Amino acid sequence: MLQRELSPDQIATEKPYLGLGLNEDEYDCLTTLLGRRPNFTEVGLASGMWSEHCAYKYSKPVLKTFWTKNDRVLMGPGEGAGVIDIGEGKAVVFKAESHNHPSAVEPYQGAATGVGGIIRDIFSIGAKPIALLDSLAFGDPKDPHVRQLIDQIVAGIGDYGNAIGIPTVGGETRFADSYARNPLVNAMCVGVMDTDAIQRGKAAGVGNALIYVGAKTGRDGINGASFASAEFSDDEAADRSAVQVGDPFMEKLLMDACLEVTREHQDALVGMQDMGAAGLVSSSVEMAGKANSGMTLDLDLIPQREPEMTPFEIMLSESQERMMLCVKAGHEDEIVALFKRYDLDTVVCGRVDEGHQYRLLHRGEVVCDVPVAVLTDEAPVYHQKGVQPSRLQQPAPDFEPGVLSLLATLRQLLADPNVADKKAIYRSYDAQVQTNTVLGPGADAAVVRVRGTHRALAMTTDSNGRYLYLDPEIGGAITVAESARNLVATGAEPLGITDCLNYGDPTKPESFYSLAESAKGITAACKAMNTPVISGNVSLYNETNGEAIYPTPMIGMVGLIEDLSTITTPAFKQVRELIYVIGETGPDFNGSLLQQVTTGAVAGALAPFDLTQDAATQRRLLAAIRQHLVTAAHDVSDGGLLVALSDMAIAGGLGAKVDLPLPAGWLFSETQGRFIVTVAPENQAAFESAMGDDAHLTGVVQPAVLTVATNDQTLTVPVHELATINEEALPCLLK
Amino acid sequence: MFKAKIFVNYKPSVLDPKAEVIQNTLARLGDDNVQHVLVGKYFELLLSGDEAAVRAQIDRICDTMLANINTESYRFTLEPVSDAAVAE
Amino acid sequence: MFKAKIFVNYKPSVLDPKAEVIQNTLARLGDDNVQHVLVGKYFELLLSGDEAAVRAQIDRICDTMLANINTESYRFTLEPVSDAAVAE
Amino acid sequence: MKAAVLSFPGSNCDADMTWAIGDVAGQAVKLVSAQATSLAGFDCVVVPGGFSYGDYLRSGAIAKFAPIMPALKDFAAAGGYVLGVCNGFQILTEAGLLPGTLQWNTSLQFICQPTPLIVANARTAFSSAYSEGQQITLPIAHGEGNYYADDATLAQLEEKGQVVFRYAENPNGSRNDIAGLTNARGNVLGMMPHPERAVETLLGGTDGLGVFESLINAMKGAPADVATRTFA
Ligand SMILES: Nc1ncnc2c1ncn2[C@@H]1O[C@H](COP(=O)(O)OP(=O)(O)O)[C@@H](O)[C@H]1O
Ligand SMILES: [Mg+2]
Repeated sequence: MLQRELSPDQIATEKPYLGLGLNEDEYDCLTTLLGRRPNFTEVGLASGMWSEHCAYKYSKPVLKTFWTKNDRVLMGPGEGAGVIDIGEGKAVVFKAESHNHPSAVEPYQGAATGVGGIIRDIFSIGAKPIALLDSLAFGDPKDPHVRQLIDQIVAGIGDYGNAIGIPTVGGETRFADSYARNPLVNAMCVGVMDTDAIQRGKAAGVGNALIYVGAKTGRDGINGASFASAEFSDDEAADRSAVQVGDPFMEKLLMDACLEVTREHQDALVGMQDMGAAGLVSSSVEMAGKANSGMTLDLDLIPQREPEMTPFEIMLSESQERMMLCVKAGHEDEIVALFKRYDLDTVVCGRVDEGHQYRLLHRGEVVCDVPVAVLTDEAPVYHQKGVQPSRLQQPAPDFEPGVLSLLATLRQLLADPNVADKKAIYRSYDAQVQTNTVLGPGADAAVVRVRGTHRALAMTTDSNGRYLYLDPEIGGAITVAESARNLVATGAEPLGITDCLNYGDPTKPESFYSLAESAKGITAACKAMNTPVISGNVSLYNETNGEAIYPTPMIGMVGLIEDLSTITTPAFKQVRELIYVIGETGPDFNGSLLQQVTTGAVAGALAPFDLTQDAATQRRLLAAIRQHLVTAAHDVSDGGLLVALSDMAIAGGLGAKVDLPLPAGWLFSETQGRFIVTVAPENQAAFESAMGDDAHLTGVVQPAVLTVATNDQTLTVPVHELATINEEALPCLLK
Repeated sequence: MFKAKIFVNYKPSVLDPKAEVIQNTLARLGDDNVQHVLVGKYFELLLSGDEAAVRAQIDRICDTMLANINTESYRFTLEPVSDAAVAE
Repeated sequence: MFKAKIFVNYKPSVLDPKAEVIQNTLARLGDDNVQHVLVGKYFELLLSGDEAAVRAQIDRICDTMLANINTESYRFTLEPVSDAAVAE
Repeated sequence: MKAAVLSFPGSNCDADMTWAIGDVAGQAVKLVSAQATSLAGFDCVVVPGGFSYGDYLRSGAIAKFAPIMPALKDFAAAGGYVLGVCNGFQILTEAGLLPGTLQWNTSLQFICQPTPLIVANARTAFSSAYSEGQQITLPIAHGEGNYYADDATLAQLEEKGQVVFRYAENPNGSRNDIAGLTNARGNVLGMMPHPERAVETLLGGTDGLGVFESLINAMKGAPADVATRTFA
């Protein structure tokens, strides 16, 4: 795949850069910035650094519109991960990352290295990783290719987290045909640290050392950053050579060693960054860029796994489990000795220079000498114009469910893979290592205790491409609001979000429209929920043969629980407790799971919803939970009220007797802003006065049987029957 | 009836953490004359059918199940075996 | 310099969960002419030294590390290789 | 009780074990690197879970060559109490301190779930705080927990009462539903379920406390059948 060392003039005429993801205008721009024709290595570095993955050239104008700061944010987007103050001297650090393309090509290693990469982002800030979450989207599991993807991707995620010893505490798994050949594999990592130990990825101070540590550099994933930013076609097989392999054992050593450096050698450490997309070049040049420094690296010193690697290959390799540190001159030996104790390859491979040049030496020659800014700040930015897709200009008429059987429909939805119990997936994740997991997979959000404090963190990942397909702005807002509801249901106050923006080709105006519009919805909801965006990641070009996936922003949200005794789960607890529906129910069926399941597609206009009111309801409910007035809580999402009630019944092994004065079909409506909660009878008055008009008393918990009355139908079904349907659906589909 | 002996190995450019750990441990234990370690998988399958069909079948089974074509390559040999040998 | 080719296999009396799963999956996918599956491990080691010493060394490495003698047995072949071949 | 918790490169339940023994059970406990060569001064050694050396060859196969292992073998030979959990169990079998082997789960999948167990022998130093036949629930989290020993070994284990914990619902294919067993002398226990993950109500249960409580009693020289809860 390599075009070895064409001369600058040959590059100008033979244009090998086109195969590296740079177009002619970008090449010309590079030539202008340098005032000369770039050599082969320099072209390679620019192709990596100017890719969407590193430079966000299409998404930057959109990302700029995000709301990123409130009084709790200690560090926003721009570093490895964002940081939020959680009190008692501690901060939470989190970020999510997509590995869609690598996972489509090599599902096991693609997913594994996605997890490995996001973990490095967290400990590069100096935080101890305490939890992982994933967000997966697949096609129809009846398709054998999809089943194989699920199998391998789930194994890749599990094996990495299990081995390194970070619990995978939650996530989500969605199914829709649009992901059949382009699965979504997003991973999120959450860490905790002391607020006064935040580390940044910078290389400052002339003469200070650059230290390479970790795995040797091989010819794997070369130019992965520009590859990840390119779209698929079915004959991708040719590209399947230099797959990156994850080594969680190596990463555990690296993580423990780096945390020891940040804990015990703060005086020596200037900055630290992991080598992710565009490997050595991006980590080093970004560190120089953030400190406005110059830098020289000697490539002959870089530990190499294969002989005869070219500068291009060394700099753009995406070999995993590597970190770059900047260490004060004179402290090199102490840091190198520390890493050696962990049996890690460690070398001083360069120095911070005066000026602003980025210089690379290889076998006595200068193979790159460019201003740092050319690779960082001067990367092109494109201001695309969006065009509303035709399906949104004239939406189909509203979907009416018509006459349906409550029981048959409930069964159908409980067996749908989107609602089915996901134990078959998350059972292969160690959810408890580190012994802090209060709520693992199975609740609305995971809850992890923070050692050394009286607090816990709640966390969730959510996405819903169906809604965005119908309306990116409203859909974007729904995704954020639903995440917040998931946290509130456990008793947590939402703190902030990270995101993975999974979209199609941004050069297509219709795709770009979805990206830009959904950012508006996300921003509006973030403000309403008081959850700034502190980190995130963009994955564009999610297309197969020209067809884009549903626009799918994945929201990872973290919340704070200040009193461990207020942690709440969805399970019904006790017979005779009162059941309330919180929020209003309307005929909102466009984009619903019911529509998807009964018609095989989604269509129609998405109903707007009132973010302010949703946020107010959430605040009131959270206050009630914190006053111990609520014994169980669950948000109403996919499948509507009856599915949510069934979830609570199945989880608690108890039934319910409820009276919902609505048309039967409305029990599957997906109106936003709703919860179901239970309240002990003695707290009825206190709860009702806390919730005001939001709360509708609808029934009581009873043993074993779900009994539902509506305007036009009734339902009586043993809970164990529902449990069996829900539990057996996915294992059966995945067989 | 044929016996297929199938070898699945990592492609040379792919990092193999298993081999690394084994070689490092051997060196630490004094077996430092071991200069290279390759860790592969070995399968034996007994299959009935005619030879050309069986060859094609094994290729398919390797491509889809026994080997990960992204990171591994495979080779195999096929020997006829008598049914008596099979029963043993 | 020698190249040792080492095969580690389950003893016949031990049920191997991996082999079971592969055979069942093959049968389910229609490859029901596959009558037996053996899943083994294959190692290649490059070692310097004289032949008798290398043989004894490999026996020791297999007995203590590469094979689990409770459930597995091993066999190996040894071929001399030129140092040139090693460098390749 | 003064316990050593061994830490191999790749161990990842070492801190959890230290927390359970030290912070929850209130005992003296120290993390000891597998690079160390002495276990002098400890009453009890715990080999915790994780993926020692990546578990890349077979689980436990490389760990048995760690520098600490001769000291561990001496410690066990002298009658010292050794508890191996999960990867620790795998290491103890690989090192020959316990009979048998842990193979891949029959599903070939890693399984993490709360798992009901039956206490098969409550007369050991590791199980005296339970009663015989008692059902407890402990989390499992392993890919290779399928216990195998040949028929003769199995018969001997059963005859001598070396099986301490059995799965009430076998999750991994273990022969005779074995979840935990001791050596013939009774001073080394290996178990796949994680008692250190079941010591706090907040995290879903305290059924694992009995293992530590039993050890503390054994250390005191208390008769094995005394099952008083000394902490909660
Ligand atoms: N891929 C996954 N990894 C880990 N946990 C998962 C995964 N998929 C689903 N879960 C868990 O299953 C439960 C139900 O998921 P989901 O139906 O998406 O919940 P909700 O609708 O409340 O967001 C959650 O607790 C979630 O953490
Ligand atoms: Mg929920």
